[in-house]
Amino acid sequence: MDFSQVELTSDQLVFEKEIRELISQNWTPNLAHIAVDHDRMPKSVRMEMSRRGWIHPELAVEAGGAGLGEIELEMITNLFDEYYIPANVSSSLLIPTLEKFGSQWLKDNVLPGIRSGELTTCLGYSEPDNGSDMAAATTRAVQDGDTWVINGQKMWTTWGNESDYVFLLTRTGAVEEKHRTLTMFLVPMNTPGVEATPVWILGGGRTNVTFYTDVVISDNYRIGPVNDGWSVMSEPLATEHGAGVVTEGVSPVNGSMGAGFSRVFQKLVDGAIQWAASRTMPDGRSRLEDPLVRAALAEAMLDLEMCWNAEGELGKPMSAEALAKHADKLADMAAPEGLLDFGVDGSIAAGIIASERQHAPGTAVYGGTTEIYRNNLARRLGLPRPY
Amino acid sequence: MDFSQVELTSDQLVFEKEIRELISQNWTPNLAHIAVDHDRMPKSVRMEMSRRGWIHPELAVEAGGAGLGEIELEMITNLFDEYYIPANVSSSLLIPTLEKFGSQWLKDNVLPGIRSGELTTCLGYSEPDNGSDMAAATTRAVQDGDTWVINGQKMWTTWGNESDYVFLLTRTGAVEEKHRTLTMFLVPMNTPGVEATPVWILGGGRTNVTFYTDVVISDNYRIGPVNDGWSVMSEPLATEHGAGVVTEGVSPVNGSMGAGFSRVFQKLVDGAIQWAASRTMPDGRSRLEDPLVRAALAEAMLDLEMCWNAEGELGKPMSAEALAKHADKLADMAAPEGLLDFGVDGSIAAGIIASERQHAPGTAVYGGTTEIYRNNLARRLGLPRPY
Amino acid sequence: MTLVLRRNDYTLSDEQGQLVDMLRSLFTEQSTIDVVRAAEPLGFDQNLWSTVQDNGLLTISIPESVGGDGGGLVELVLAGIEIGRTAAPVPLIDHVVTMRLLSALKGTGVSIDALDWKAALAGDLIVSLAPISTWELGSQLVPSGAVAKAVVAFKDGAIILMTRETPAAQAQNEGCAPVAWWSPNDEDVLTTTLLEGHEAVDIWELAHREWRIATAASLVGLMAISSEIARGYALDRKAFGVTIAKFQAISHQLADIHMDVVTARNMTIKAAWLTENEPDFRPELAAMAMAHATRAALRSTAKAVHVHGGMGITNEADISLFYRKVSSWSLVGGGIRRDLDDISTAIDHRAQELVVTALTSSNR
Amino acid sequence: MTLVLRRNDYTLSDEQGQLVDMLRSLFTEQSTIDVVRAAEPLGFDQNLWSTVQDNGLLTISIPESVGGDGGGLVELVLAGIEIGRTAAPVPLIDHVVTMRLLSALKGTGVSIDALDWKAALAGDLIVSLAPISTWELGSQLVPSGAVAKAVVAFKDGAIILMTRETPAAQAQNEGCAPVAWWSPNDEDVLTTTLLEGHEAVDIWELAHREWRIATAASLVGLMAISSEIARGYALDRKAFGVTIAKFQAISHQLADIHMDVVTARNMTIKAAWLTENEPDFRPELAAMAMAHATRAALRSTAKAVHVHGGMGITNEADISLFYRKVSSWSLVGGGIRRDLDDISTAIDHRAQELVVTALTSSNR
Repeated sequence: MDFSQVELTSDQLVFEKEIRELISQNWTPNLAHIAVDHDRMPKSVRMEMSRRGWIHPELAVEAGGAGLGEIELEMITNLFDEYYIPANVSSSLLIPTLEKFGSQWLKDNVLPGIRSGELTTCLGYSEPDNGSDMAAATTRAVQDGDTWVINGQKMWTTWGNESDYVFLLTRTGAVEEKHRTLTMFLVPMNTPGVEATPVWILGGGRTNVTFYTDVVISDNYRIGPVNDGWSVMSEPLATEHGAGVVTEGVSPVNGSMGAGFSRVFQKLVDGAIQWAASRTMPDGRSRLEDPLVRAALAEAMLDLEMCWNAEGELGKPMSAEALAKHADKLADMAAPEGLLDFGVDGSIAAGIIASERQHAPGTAVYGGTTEIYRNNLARRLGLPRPY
Repeated sequence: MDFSQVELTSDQLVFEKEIRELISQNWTPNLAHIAVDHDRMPKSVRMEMSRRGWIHPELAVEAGGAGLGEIELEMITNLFDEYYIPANVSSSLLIPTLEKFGSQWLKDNVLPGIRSGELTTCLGYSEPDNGSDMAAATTRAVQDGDTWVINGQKMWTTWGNESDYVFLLTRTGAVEEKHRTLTMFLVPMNTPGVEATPVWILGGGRTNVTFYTDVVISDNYRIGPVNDGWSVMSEPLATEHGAGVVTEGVSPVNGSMGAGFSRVFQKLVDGAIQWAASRTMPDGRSRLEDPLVRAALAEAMLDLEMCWNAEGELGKPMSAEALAKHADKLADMAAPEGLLDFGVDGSIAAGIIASERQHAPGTAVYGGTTEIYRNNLARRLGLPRPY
Repeated sequence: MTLVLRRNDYTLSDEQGQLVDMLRSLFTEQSTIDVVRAAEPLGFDQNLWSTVQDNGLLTISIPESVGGDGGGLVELVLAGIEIGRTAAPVPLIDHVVTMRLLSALKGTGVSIDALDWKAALAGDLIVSLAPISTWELGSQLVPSGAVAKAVVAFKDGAIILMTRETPAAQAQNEGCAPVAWWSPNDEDVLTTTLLEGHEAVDIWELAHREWRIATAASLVGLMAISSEIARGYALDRKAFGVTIAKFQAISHQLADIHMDVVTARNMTIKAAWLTENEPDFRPELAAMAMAHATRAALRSTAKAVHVHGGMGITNEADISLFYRKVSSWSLVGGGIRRDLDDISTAIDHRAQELVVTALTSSNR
Repeated sequence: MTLVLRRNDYTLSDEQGQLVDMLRSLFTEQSTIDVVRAAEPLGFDQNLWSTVQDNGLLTISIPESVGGDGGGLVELVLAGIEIGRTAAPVPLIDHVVTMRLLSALKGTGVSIDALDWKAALAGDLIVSLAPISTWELGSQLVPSGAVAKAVVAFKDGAIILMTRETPAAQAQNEGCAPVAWWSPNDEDVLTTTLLEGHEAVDIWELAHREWRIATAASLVGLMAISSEIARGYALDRKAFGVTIAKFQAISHQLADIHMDVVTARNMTIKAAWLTENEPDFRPELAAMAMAHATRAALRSTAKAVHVHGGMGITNEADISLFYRKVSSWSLVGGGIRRDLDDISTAIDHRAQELVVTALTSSNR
């Protein structure tokens, strides 16, 4: 048991200073943009980070990292949050998978770039007709000698318009065989026949539909055995869900998605506090002294602390639902200004509230709906699979 | 559309006065006992009511009623509520069923007493191993010439210790045939072999397990065809659920169960208001001026109004859940006194809150769990049967 | 102590049924989702407004004495529900409620010279109400304030009329409602005091209640259509080999939405009838109808979005449009917090009743 | 501006793990559901208390300087969870928290002559705390006040000690907790002022936080066992031909309960460690742990009852006993409303931080 403050070493303090400088020179924070989960780290920042081995600093220098540790990784996450920079997500998920299942060719030619952060990836799991039910995938890959021909369509290919590779779930047998005829590929996005069309979502974020039309790739891009895609995909999927997080160390215990949403939640609460601090009641006192405002803010802070204490997979549904609940409640607290967009006359920080109300519904579906998470949790509790 | 006050006729005013007198002479209200759904109307009151045809006043005088109308029936319900007298429930459900399915013998010998209220009934549907799933009933009835021999056990036979008859669901074929081998009987509770054992529940109410051991009854007591018990039972069950309530007239639209729970909810809110009115804040002002107390009470009143506006079957789950929610919230509002039993030093009206917290969980299961109600509602919305 | 019974009749008369049928087909045909989308970001469609004018919908709930057709608040509520069902980009509710208030003022002899009455009655000049009085902000956020040239507000005990040559600039919002900041201190604004004193308070409060009830009605319509859309999607969409409506995790959400729609509709209708016919009886019903419609619409449309899974959060999905509308339509009136404050007047009323009961019960 | 990182390590040390094992088997064996039932209505079992005494559990979290074993708040929290798991009818938490407070007073040189220290340390004389100061009621509702002969409270800026020859009479409650009204004005009560001034406030507030955290721990235990009971029932019980755990309407409730248990446990452990090791850091964590444990226990045990269907509301069912305990154990500390009031001090703290950030961010 240990909740003490980490005494940063002098090296770590230097590391912090360097990152702050690197960011300042390459990036202007946009305070209106608090829900950054559909943006990608700006390329200029990424390249500078990559050059120093800081995209995955915990990796050895030879492996594209900087031989640093868990603390530096957490420092980066926190600094990115402070400067409103989207974190680096999908690529990290894939490194262990590529190490375990990747072809030698992928290991030699692509993995190093992913480790260093020079190359970026996106995830191609869901399809328009198959959201959470990935075993129903229909995007087809047909072997043709040493190559594969891929045809199909993927939904929710976030960053699909600006990634080097897509981690693609394909069907290599009968659809009826469900998870037994799936095969994974790492498809270069610049292959002819790959196209990304924007899908705009509540809150203004962009994701994509990606189309794969007679896309021909070498067998080198296959990850894992043919028809064993389910095994290949399960580990990054579980990591994305936040499973297996250990409850010790400096990382938040509520999983990567949960922690991300909790950070947004913190900004929502901060925005609401700033609203209250800048408003007076009819009697002239600050809204910070209004008992009902205090109760609303205290409840939000309580739920925020609860979210930080949710373990692993629990972090995502709990923080998604807390975010939605308090976006509504705080919008009401700040009514009528709570409905105004950021930057509009009179909105002050309340724009964060309105924007978060738009962002919140998405958090309950990204990476699987909250219902899927509850199904999974029920399974982990030893309950039978629901009908 | 009409929400106007009913101008009571002079006859109705006399009727009200007579009932008040009748009650005053036969009954002392127990203010500590707000959730009366497991008690039966006291016999002295019932007999006096029955003598005047007021148990079912809407029936013709010849049929055991008083030839009065819907308004008089609603007056009785309200007056009973005012004096904390349990309403007359199960027997009313059975009259249409007996008229439709009862044997001539039952119609001649039992129905008149049920109509007038001289005879009382209880319901024998659920079994220890079959709660909401009534089609799984195993209490067996075996025909033996002109008689039937019944063996089995029923759960939740509320009033089973003080009723003249039990409306009994039995199995007359293979259990595997589910609802196709059920048969209904009206079994006299004084038949040898019928026994009621108390089951005490949260909040102090009594219900019963009833045991049926080699109970021999004449075929006269059968209601409806052999193996058609499902049809016989469905109408009173639907009525109990509050289905088919019309949204016009003087009756509340939220069904008999919903209205009953809403009346209890009103008493809970009244108790909380009385608590607030009798308490001062540290600065000496009344708790009625505490903004957080006001908000808690206003939310409760809002939900109460919502419950009164829930139609038919919706009334029960909505009022059950609102009751539970506000029993918790108001107990918190009145903490620490909110935890004290009625009549205890310092509890004042707060005893109502503590007692309601105990009563509330039951309301979510009586007559079927809230899950069953949601299943039923989903069916009515045209959604497929859940797995 | 004597029993008091009230009728609980929520049914529509034949005339009311016909009105609903007419409105349903008019808005379904004219206020299609494409029209609504095209009217964003302002949230106003002039063609649809002309249709509303041409069909005489602006005078349905205006007294005959001032040039209206003599209908009442109930009719306005029925219109409000239909407007909500299509998220129609027309300020009918704000306009008519304001005209009803001005008509009441006229009825007491107040002259409203600052306004071209005929143009307002016809809807050629749009008027709106500033439902809450948050003058501590300096300005007032006014629903339909970005399309209105006249706004009626309550300030320092008086009903005032603010007019401008052109509507104020819209304050951007997620629901693309034509809200705008108005201030009597603005140099473009001409302000007239219409009425002061107790009578002004009474007339204003009644208008505020009417605004809440009619706005609640529009939220009821939003919820109702969202419920239908979500139900349709759940029946169509398959996952794990079956229609998702078979999952209790989905079907129970749809059941919850339905419960919210029914109760919000009934509370709104009841509040409208009683405010119209017995304005002194339970004045808190207006705030209750609005508070419940607000919370129910917020959670129901969120559930309706969620039932759609990922599809629900795309801008292409109709359901996301209805979701966006809710907070703009509901919060501009000040939100549930202010409604609860008004509901809490009922606590004091009930506390007095309970004391009376306690005293009289010993004399039974 | 410099980054601040903190560790997030919720794991138990080997010694802590052994303590939990010992407590788990002790209470599971000695505080069976029959023992708990037999101890009602008072909610106290002398035999179990003797066992607690004999096993040295009362000195685990008491400083060595005053005769204890030198453990801290974290150990008390671990004990609290185990007590909650069996709803053990012993006032260990109230007693030990109070003894820790008195030990702290002794540490500052306050003499506590009005109390037989040796008897109190051994548990032969039970002491308790009056966690909130509701003197406007005249008396204070004291947890364990119906079994304690000495109660420490805070009144008019001072820490006071009230003693009686025999415990006060229990105030009946649904959870059968040994709560009682205590008043310094009672003629049976002898009152001593122990400490006044700022130091008294600080020591009192820390004790109050400790009481909340340890009581939250007992609620965590109640919830955890309720979760396990409900899960077991859902796996056993069949309806419509299958185990009810297959219905999402059931399994998702069990998932929700689990989420509440995990978060409540983690928040309590974190609050305990930080209150013990860095009492000035985020003082609101104690109130947060208590508020969350309270609401989570209220809703989780209610769900656990509900998962049982009708069986859950019978007095025979174990789950109904745990349900009853929750409100008595949680509300005697004043309820969530008071916790939120303390949590709201964090708002002011954060508001200041945000101003600082706003100022400094321009200098970045």
